Amino acid sequence: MKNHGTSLVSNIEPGQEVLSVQNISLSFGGVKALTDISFDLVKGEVRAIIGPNGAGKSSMLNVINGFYHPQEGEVFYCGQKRNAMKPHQIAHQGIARTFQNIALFKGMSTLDNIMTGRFTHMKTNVLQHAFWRGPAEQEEIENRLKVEEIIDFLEIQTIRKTPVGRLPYGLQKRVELGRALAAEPVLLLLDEPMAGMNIEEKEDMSRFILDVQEEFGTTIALIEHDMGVVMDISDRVVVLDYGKKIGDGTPDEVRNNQAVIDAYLGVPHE
Amino acid sequence: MFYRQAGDFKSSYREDLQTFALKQDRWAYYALLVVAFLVVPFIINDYWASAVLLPFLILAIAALGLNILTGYCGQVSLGTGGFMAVGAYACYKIMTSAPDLSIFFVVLLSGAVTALVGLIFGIPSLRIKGFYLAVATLAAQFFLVWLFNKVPWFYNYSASGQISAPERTMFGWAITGPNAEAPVRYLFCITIVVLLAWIARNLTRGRIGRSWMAIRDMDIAAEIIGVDPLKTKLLAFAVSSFYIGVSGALFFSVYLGAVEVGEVFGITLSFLILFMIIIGGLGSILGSFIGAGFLVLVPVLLKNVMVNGLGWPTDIAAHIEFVIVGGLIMGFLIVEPHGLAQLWRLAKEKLLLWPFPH
Amino acid sequence: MNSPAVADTPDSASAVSNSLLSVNNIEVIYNHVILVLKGVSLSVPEGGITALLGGNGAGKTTTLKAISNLLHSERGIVSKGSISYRGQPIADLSPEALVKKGVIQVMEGRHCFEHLTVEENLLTGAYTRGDGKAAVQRDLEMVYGYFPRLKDRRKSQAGYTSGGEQQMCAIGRALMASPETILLDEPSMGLAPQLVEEIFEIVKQLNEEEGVSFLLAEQNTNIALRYAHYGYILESGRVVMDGKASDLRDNSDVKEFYLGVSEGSKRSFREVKHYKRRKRWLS
Amino acid sequence: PSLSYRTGPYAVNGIPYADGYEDYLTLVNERDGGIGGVKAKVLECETGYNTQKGVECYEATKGEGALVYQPLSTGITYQLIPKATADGIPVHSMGYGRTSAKNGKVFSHIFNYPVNYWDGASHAVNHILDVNGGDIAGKTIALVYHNSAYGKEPIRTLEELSKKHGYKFTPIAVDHPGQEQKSQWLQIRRERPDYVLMWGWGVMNQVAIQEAANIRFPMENFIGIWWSGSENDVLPAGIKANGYKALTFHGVGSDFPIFDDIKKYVVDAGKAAGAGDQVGTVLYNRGLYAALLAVEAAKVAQEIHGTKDINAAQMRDGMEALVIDNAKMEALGIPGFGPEFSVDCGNHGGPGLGAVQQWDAEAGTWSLISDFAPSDMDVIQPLIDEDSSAFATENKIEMKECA
Amino acid sequence: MSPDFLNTIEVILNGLMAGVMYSLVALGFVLIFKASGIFNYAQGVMALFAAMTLVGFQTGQVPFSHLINAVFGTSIHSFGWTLPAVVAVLLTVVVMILFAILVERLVLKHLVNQEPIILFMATIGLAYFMEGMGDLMWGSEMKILDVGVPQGGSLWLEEFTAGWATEGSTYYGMYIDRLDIVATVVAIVLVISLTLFSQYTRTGRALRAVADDHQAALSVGISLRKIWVIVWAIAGIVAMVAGIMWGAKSGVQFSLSLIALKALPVLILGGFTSIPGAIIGGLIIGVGEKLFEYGVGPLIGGATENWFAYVLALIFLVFRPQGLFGDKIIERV
Ligand SMILES: Nc1ncnc2c1ncn2[C@@H]1O[C@H](COP(=O)(O)OP(=O)(O)OP(=O)(O)O)[C@@H](O)[C@H]1O
Ligand SMILES: Nc1ncnc2c1ncn2[C@@H]1O[C@H](COP(=O)(O)OP(=O)(O)OP(=O)(O)O)[C@@H](O)[C@H]1O
Ligand SMILES: [Mg+2]
Ligand SMILES: [Mg+2]
Repeated sequence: MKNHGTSLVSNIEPGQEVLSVQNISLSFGGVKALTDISFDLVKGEVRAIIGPNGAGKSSMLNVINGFYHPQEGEVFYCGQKRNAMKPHQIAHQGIARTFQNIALFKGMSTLDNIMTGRFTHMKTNVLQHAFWRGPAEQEEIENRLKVEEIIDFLEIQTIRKTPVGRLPYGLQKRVELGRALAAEPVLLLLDEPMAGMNIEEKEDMSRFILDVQEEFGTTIALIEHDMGVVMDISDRVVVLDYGKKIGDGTPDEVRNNQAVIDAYLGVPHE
Repeated sequence: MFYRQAGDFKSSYREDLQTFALKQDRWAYYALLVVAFLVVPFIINDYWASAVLLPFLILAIAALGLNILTGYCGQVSLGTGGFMAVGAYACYKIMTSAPDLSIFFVVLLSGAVTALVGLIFGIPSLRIKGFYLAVATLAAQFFLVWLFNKVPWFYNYSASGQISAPERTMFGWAITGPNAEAPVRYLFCITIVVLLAWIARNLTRGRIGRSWMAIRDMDIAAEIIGVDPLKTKLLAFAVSSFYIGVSGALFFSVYLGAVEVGEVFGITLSFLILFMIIIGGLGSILGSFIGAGFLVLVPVLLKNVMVNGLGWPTDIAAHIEFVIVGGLIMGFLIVEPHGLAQLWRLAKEKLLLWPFPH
Repeated sequence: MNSPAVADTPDSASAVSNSLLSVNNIEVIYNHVILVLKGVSLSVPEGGITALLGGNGAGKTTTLKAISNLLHSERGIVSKGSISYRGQPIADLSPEALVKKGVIQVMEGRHCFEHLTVEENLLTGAYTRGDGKAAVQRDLEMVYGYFPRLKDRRKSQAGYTSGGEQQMCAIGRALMASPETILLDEPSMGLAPQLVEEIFEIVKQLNEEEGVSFLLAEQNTNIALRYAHYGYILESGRVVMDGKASDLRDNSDVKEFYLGVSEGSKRSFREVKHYKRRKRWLS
Repeated sequence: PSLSYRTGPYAVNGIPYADGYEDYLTLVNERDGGIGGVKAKVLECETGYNTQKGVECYEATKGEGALVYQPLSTGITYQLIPKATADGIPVHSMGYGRTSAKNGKVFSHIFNYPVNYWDGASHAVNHILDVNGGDIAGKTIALVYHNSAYGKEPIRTLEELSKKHGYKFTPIAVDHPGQEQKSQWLQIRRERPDYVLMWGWGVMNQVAIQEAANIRFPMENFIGIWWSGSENDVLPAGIKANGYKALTFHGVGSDFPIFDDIKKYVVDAGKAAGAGDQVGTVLYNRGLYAALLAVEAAKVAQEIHGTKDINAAQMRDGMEALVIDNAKMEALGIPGFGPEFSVDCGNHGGPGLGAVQQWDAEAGTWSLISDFAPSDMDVIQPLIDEDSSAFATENKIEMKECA
Repeated sequence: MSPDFLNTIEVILNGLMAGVMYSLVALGFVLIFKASGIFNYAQGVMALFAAMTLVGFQTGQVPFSHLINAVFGTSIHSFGWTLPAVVAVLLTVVVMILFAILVERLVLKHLVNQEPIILFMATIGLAYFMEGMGDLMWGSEMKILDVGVPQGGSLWLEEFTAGWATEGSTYYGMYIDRLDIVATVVAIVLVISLTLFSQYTRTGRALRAVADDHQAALSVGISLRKIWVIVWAIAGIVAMVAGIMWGAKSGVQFSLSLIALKALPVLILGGFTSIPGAIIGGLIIGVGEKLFEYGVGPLIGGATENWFAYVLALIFLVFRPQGLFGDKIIERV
């Protein structure tokens, strides 16, 4: 059940670099979304990316998982330079993500949505599926077990069979996290996973994120506007502003960085 | 009121993966099969077979196929007629060049040929989406029909360009040709239908089906999750075309017996099949059947009522039929945009909750 | 009642008591079968800021949509109860008639017109207005004043702007209608902290200077209660608690569950180990 | 039964035909009290020119003791050929359907008298020969045809004939439905063929005649098949269509005694199938003629079998022994309305006599400009034999022996 | 100039003109799509219906006469008047506006916020309904439509160009149908005014907003119902224009509704949302299919126009999935 991503990373020790981006520049027509950005993610950390609206955070994630192709700069994954790849190939390398504007499959149930997360782990072919009994069913059941674990973990048992379109916003975000987790990724990209949640739910969500990090050693890139959350749960923080990197370091360092305060935080956050 | 699901007690995931989760459903289904195989053949007459049951079964296969492509994978296609023509002509060519091959395999092979053709026409779907794709599939529709009409090889150089199905038998029973008996043709079709429906169900309940639905619901997200859009869409095109091809082959060989491509497999047929799945329910196996049944039966019914029952002139009856069918389509969409199958599901949900309203 | 930290909040909720918008015991059913609101009543006083709080799926969005008559297009219906605005029932009004009356909703999840430019988006907000181009232009400048970022991106299609920019665009669009009541659904979602403050400052400013009334659904309880005058807490389709904002802020349950403060000090997100706590009033 | 189509793309043509068919049978029932005393019944069934509905119609009506089918669509005819044969019910496809069905040795239950498409092709060429004093070597003849099985029918014959007569033949296809024919007519305008033939159907006819008028192609050199020669086809082009010719195999106008009867017994009695305004139009007459031939065949059958209440098999025999001569037509009130012909066991198509009619736009009438003349059987017969024997082999049909 | 060259020019010119005729139909589609995201399958039938109504008024036909006669055994057919073309056109415009109101009331209103395919399907139902209704009202026999649009080749042009060919060759001068010239003028006027309307007016902006997001449009106070009535009425009138132009050629009969099929490739090539795109797309398709039929057609048996138009559009789409001028399909996460 190992995917290629996992095998690539298996020889990476905690503390070593999983992914780094170097001198990334990206623009759309006249809009410069990212200018010369470099930073890295080391194995097992929670790396927050913060910055004002339109700073280029989401675009950064899109570069990492191959949806945007930067005009300049390189992405190194597990120490190797990554060639131009399609997003689905990158997914198979063990990078999963959630989206800022929820991107669940609206017509499917929670269970099916999370099952799609297992896609990179499933191998049976059409013919086997056509006749179901045998390998196809076997594989479905095995993966179902994993998914049920995730469902238990995220405490969404009761909505297992509900079409996700009917769920409230916050639960949808949770299901989306479940879908990303189901891929058992090496690197998990979270784009504002806690937007639209109240404190209690944010606490739960933080808990899930930390648990994933601790239990599976997953590396996490997190975009979030709630400074309380960011400062509490991240190990290191990158700050973007107008497509440029203006700060990088531990939460404490960033918090006291004047450029960051001016551009984003406004007042020094306690 | 006896429609009850006694809690969600499933002791294994295998049970949870079953097609019919409820016992009642399962029994109803078995009963239906028994009736279809053991009762209907004995009471069927030519009229019922030719006017209702055969077209229903055969078009249901096409509807299944289109539903896989459109309902599950989200790629709207208006080329169904053209692909059915591929199935029909493949069937004709195989029948005439390999007279000894069992008709069953001829039909399956025709499906396979169509799958290949569908694959080719599926390639643009990687770039073209939505209604743009729908309209673009008309290219297939018109081109294929033109091709079968233009190239004499396809109709074995016959003077008129029509193809007629020669007699082929299975287990000594004539399946095609003028001597085929209604019950035999019916049994042949229903066997294939049940087989294909079962396969469709299998394909859509697991990994493959989910990858289709993922592409349908949000292709970008699907790709980021690891679904290869090209492969997935092409697979959907191929599988769907297989079904449609089989349906075309049966339509020609078992049902009509003789076919002129432009007239039978024209764009009207493409639309008819599309109606079936939308009225029945996109992304629903059951819906394909309900839709096909509805659109085959209603016109026949209306006609019988108005012309034979009320004695109206045939043309006025036909016009009124148009008005009614059009009105019904709109009416159903207003009542339940997700099709008759969804209506049925909601009704069941209500029954499950009975007697509490919510 | 005011705690010193929020001394700037005008404690005027009690002063404005004549109810502008009142919702009486409504039930909402989706798709004929899913009962979502089970009798919600609330009232928004003229010139007040009323907060609607509650967890995911509590029914905040549904309540707002019920008020602005947008449920119909989601196959939902108000099956019981009544809603009135300025004493008149509004259940039968079309959404646009309601906008003409001055009630406008900012929908959750942005909902910008993707293919229109940011500026065109803002201008559609002024669709119902009949007070001339000049006034519209003035308001447009006002919105750009609030959100300079939008001015930068005015010519780009809204579909290509960032999440936060879309959120600003949606809020700005509603302001363009120069409404007298705004239903705000999670305005803070996806906005940078600075901006969140700014938005609430705008709310406050509009409220105080222009007399606009607000009903805002918000997850960010902390800030919502800082700016609101009155609050309702919704759980599973029922109002479980309501009161003056300042009272709610001091309520220990609210503190624990909505403000993230336990035993007087703010909890750290890292420390929360147990995520299976029950809300006392539900058990 | 008559399978009709009063809806769909070809309703325009289907309506008058069906009216004519029905009115004649009404007349027979009203005036004569039926065929030999037995009331005839028309089971009209709407197909909308749709093959699938055709099947439904066939199955729906065959149980009701159908004597003969008029499928009125080439597609449906093809489909009924094996079926009806198996069921023992004769099919009469008059001026359409499968040409080689003329060979009664192979197609025992299919009749296509009095003419077929290959005859038509030959008639057209014969007419051109007549006009040119018998020599058309070096002339060009273009064929504008509906790109379907139907439209392609005459190509083989015209090719064979061009070998014989030395004209140059250019087929020009028009795709269904044929609303846009610019390219085709520009091509004609460029190449200036001496004659243009047309195998068109539905809207294609109207547009073609309009376009021909637009490029000022001499109308008298433009000849359509009988399905391209109704009032509907020429009317939209107005006065410009004057002089357009079309083939036919029956009389035009309502100048026959029978129409007085129709008026008296049917229209004035309020029993007309349609609005009554179609009486005397080309397609109405054709429908009427089809019905008339059916009634005559039934009479023959009654005679042969000595029973009034004939069944389908007996009807078939009647059709196979049908003889129409001038005396009979005279007696029926349609003197000279159609060609004289007879059907026999080996020849289900008659001698293939046809005429040419021309449109007078001023008067708004068609008139016959030639006698019913035979086609070039030397060329056609081998084609028929070839095609029918191919069908026989493919379907393992034993050729019937004919005396 | 060699006749071959001139012939090619002629083919191109005629292609352009044919393209304009397609555009007339495509315009109606674009309008409705732009304003509501609905792919209106019924556009072709609307053209037919409008043309039938127009002829019906002009010749004083009694609506539903067949039905009335069948049910009551009467035989009424005509009021016995003939109306001048202008009056009949105006009356038809009124009918199309009523039609728009009815469609909105009875159908669209109930389908707010549904997926595009559902709305599409509803328009198919509508097409069926109108097809039957049109026939019931006016009968399905062919009708002659004459509102005084000139037809036939332009003699002036023919004579003017006849001398252009090189000496000694037979060249008959260039052929252009006057009907096409009229159509071109009408189309240009329509396109310019509709573009101005949708791009620069408040209502135009609202139209585009509605197409993007029904709910959001409602929430800012745009009355979907009003917008829809406006748009369907305009589309109905455009359909009438198309019906007049096409009907003049072929008579008014069922096949008129099939012109929609000729408009679809134009539509995808130009882009569903672009009014000028409908014209440019039409021109490209017109020229493309005519040249192909002229150059390649004879080699492969002709009658290629139907599919070639689609294939041509398909080729363009592969490079520009939203058509030449359509709004870009926004793909973001
Ligand atoms: N596909 C695109 N085309 C054009 N512009 C784009 C595109 N994607 C992003 N942008 C622009 O790039 C800038 C950065 O966008 P991005 O979504 O990365 O911001 P962000 O940091 O995630 O902001 P937020 O916190 O508001 O989500 C924005 O100004 C946005 O409008
Ligand atoms: N269209 C719909 N069909 C069926 N159920 C729905 C629909 N919309 C919402 N619901 C259900 O209604 C309940 C309330 O949802 P609502 O969106 O009002 O909650 P909310 O308080 O706004 O939550 P959040 O803070 O997450 O936005 C949820 O349980 C949800 O599942
Ligand atoms: Mg973002
Ligand atoms: Mg909400």
